[in-house]
Amino acid sequence: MSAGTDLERKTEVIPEWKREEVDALVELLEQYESVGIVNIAGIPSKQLQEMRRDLHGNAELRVSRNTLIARSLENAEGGLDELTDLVTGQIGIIGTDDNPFGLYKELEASKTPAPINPGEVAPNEIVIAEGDTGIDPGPFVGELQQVGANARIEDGSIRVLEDSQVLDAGEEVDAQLANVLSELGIEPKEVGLDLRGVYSEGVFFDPEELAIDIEQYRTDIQSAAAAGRNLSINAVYPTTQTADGLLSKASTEARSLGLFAAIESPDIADDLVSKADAQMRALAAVIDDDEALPEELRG
Amino acid sequence: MEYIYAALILNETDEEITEDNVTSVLETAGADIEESRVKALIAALDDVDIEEAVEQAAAVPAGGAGGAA
Amino acid sequence: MEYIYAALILNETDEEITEDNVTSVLETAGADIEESRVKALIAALDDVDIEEAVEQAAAVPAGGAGGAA
Amino acid sequence: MEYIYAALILNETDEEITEDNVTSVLETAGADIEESRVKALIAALDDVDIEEAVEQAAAVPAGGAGGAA
Amino acid sequence: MEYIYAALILNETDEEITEDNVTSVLETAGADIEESRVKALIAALDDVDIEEAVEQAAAVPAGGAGGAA
Amino acid sequence: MEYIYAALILNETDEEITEDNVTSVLETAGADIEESRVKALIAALDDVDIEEAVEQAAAVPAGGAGGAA
Amino acid sequence: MEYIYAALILNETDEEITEDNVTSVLETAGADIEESRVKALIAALDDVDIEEAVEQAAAVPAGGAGGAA
Repeated sequence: MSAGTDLERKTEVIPEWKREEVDALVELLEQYESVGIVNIAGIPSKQLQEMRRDLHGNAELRVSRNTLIARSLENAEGGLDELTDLVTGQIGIIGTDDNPFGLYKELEASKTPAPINPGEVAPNEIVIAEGDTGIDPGPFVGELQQVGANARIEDGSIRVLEDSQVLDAGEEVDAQLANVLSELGIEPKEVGLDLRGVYSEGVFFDPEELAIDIEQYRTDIQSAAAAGRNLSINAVYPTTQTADGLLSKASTEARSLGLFAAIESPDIADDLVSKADAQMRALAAVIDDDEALPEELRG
Repeated sequence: MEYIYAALILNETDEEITEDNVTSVLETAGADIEESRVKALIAALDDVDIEEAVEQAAAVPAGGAGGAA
Repeated sequence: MEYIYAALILNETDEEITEDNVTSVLETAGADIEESRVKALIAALDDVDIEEAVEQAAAVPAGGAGGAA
Repeated sequence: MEYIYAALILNETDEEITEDNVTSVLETAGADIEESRVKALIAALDDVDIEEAVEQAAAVPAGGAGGAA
Repeated sequence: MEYIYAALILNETDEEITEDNVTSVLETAGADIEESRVKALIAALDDVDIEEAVEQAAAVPAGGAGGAA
Repeated sequence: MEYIYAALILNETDEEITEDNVTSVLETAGADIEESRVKALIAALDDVDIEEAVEQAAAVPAGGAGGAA
Repeated sequence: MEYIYAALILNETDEEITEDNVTSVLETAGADIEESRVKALIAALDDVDIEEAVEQAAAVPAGGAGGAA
């Protein structure tokens, strides 16, 4: 990380390899519909290689010196200034022909859990869940209690009695907690490419606006389909999908009218009988003198 | 049940639901009449709003398709 | 509904549900009788198994207030 | 059911629901017409608010037909 | 709804549900007919099993419990 | 259904639901357009309060899709 | 909801639901288009089975078609 010194040397002669690197980065930036900056801090290089491979075909990830990335952002056409501000720390640039929402979704989906090391900051609150740890009785109970978990020995193994929050988000993990978590196999980190911002066809997208609620879209589609169905039926505009519904509705209306007006029609004669019987029973139900009722109707 | 139907008919025809009327309807229909039951019915219906009671009855499809489930 | 009730009374008393019988019951109850409705009723009930139709209704509790009955 | 549909059509078109009109509609539709059923229909619908009766159909919970579930 | 009722009458009388037949029934009932709506109806009904749709309706309790008559 | 959806889009965008507008939307969406269905749609929606019609759950026994479950 | 309706039209016409197609349909319908909403829609629909969602809607006639989008 010597961005400062690099910038000071800007006016000096730029080595050939740097010029070529910037050209390659510019080409990447201009080639794709969407380009963004991803945070790669904390990702072991082997894992980064795998991620790169997994993205292949959908998106291209490139890691370089920040100074060169910054320079390529300035040089690329289309005004990517807002991305320049995001070029700090360990980052890479990513390009895709997918749209930014799709890119965000893909990156989120590719994140994997990972153990947390001493000295690292908890990305979310860390909770040790209620349940049998499967660990034999021993000093580990004390360690659990020391990090703040409500634990004791039960039925020959160590048990956590309730969900116990052991660290707030943003707090640093100490050696003891890291050890306990690792013993329990808890992986509180989500490791992956973290999108900091994307440009797509001249528009900048913040990651916060890129998180879409798929369920809401599903619900909206259902609502829209229901709206179409309702309109089709209520306005009596039959479509292939609603013609049966309209027929049912019309037939129900006819039956309702028949029952309401007690029309002596063979199609509803059984329903009328049934209705009369139900009425008789309903009346019987409010008669509270058994003497007035035949046996089968006595409450 | 015929006693209650008799009351329902009289209710529909806006005739008074009296012992005599119920008895006549039942006689015409060929029923064996128990006088005490007629009396009990008339007394029991005294406080009952027949329209309201009858409206509580849900119309049930006799068609069978509905069924027990 | 009085036409239906009349038919059901006759069903309960095991009398035949004929135009004459329905008419007599309704007359006794003071109904204004439409001959055509009686005819239509008899025709409509021709294919109906009254016991079965009634059982369907009994299988479903009558509305709210009624409950078990 | 065709008699009732005929009445419903006439109701929609704001034509009077008379014997003649019902008969004409049914004839056009190729129905075998029983005069007494037409008469019974007219009598039954006398004083009935068709809109209201039809709206009761809308009040019925949709779906549900499925039985088993 | 008159277009749908007309289709259902024809279904009951076992006549074919064609543009001509629907139009005739509606004309007799004094309806202002939109030819396009008749066409759309016929097209939409093309793949529909009318009996099945009607049976679905019959399985659901119809309203009308209250009842005038 | 695409005809209905076209009407609903126009309703959302506060454009008039005319034959021309519906046809344009459907054409853009690559639909095979039947003029009579467009006309029928406009006729059916005449006098209809779309907001209301959309919100009012169509009281229909769920066709096909429902069934056994 | 116009974005969703546009997607549903394209689904009915078997056209691909792409940014370009959705945008064209909405433009034709006179909508003010937010490009980012179109993008979000396309990305979201990648994970939604439209046919399935539509069938579910048909099985359970939903009332309020409010919704966000």
